Amino acid sequence: MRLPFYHPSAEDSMIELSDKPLSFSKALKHVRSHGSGGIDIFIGTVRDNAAGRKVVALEFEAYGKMALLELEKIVGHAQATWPVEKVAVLHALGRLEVGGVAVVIAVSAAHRDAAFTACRYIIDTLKQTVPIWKKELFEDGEEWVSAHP
Amino acid sequence: MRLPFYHPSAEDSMIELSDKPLSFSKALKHVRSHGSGGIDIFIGTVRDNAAGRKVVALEFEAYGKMALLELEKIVGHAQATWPVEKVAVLHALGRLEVGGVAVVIAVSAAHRDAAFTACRYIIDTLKQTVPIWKKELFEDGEEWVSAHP
Amino acid sequence: MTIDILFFGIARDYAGSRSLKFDFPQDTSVKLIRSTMEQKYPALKGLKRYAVAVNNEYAGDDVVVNAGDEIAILPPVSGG
Amino acid sequence: MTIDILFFGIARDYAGSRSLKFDFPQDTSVKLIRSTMEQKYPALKGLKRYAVAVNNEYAGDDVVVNAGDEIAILPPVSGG
Repeated sequence: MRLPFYHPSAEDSMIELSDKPLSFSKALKHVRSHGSGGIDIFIGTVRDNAAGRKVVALEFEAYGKMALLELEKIVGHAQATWPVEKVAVLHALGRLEVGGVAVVIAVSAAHRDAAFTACRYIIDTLKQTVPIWKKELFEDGEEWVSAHP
Repeated sequence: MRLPFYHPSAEDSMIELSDKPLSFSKALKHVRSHGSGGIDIFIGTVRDNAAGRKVVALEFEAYGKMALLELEKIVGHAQATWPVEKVAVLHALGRLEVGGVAVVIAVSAAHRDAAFTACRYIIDTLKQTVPIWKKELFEDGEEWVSAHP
Repeated sequence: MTIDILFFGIARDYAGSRSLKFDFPQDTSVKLIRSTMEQKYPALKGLKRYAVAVNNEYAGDDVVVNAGDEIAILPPVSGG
Repeated sequence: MTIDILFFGIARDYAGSRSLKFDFPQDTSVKLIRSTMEQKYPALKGLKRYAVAVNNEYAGDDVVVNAGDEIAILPPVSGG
């Protein structure tokens, strides 16, 4: 499969995995609508340390087809559970330096409660079920995150 | 007082009331840091309807000095309560058309839980205590929001 | 003493001005300011509620006002 | 029957390849795939856990695999 992977989307949701820098304004543009009063956006960025060790960069890889399917389930569940208008989920693949944007999740809704709740649900569930892996690159080594007990 | 009002800020927080379009990327830029792994951003936008009535535009006014002081209290409380890195609060004044951005609240933190919780606290409390008022302009009239029982 | 009172939102519509001067006795309380304003602008009593700020702080009824203080009448806020 | 197995994350490091072909009997279950993989790549047993996907769905031990199915070995995910 070639990057980026595009979700064959319902018009209310945009799901994308990409090895290009994530376009934050693209996500915002997607979710803005005249019916929405609140937008919540979560942005995951690369932190310069992990458990006290200095991080140089992260490397992300995905099982692309399945990752899109899992994201589709998550977004579909959010749309069925809370009164949200539009959802955008962008996830980066490949190497990201410290400060880089790994994930952008944007949710618009008529009222803010649904936007906050659905956005939080999506990032929490993404981290549990979507087949994406990250490797931390340290000055003196590297490590797949969460692999070992 | 002239617009925009700038908060005489601690470097970790940016608070601003402005009659110019809010710069969303300015808020994001302020809160990004190498120590943060998660950023939550709330964006309040002008909805095209209110209680079934078609909204044409909103007009915001503020008691500028006091609004900044109240926002400073809210942000200070958030910073003292949750482990957040940086906070930006931008609020628009004057007339906004449907789809316009009324408020941007951005919070960065090492971990996402603090970012979500603090962002939600700030918008919820802002709506309760900060002396800013909005008037809804309808096709056939206007109304100060929340004024009457 | 002369006290400047600021009016915001719908209260400004009621007062017809953003800022007006009023004459009050020494040791005037917020309570007296409220009742005086309600007498002058009875529509205030129709609001869901309204607050009084003294020098940029929300002030309870017992707060005493001094010459030079900045007083503001604040209808229910609706920012965000 | 020949089955393609995909390896991701640290499992790819263990297998030394993103995709390998294996020979399995008819009616092979996910359980048998797991034990075979653990025998070939004992490091899998040192993981916090790992999942098996069949045709892009998480699959429990009882799921039976058919020729042509796409199987994947998924270490603990860490996206976001």
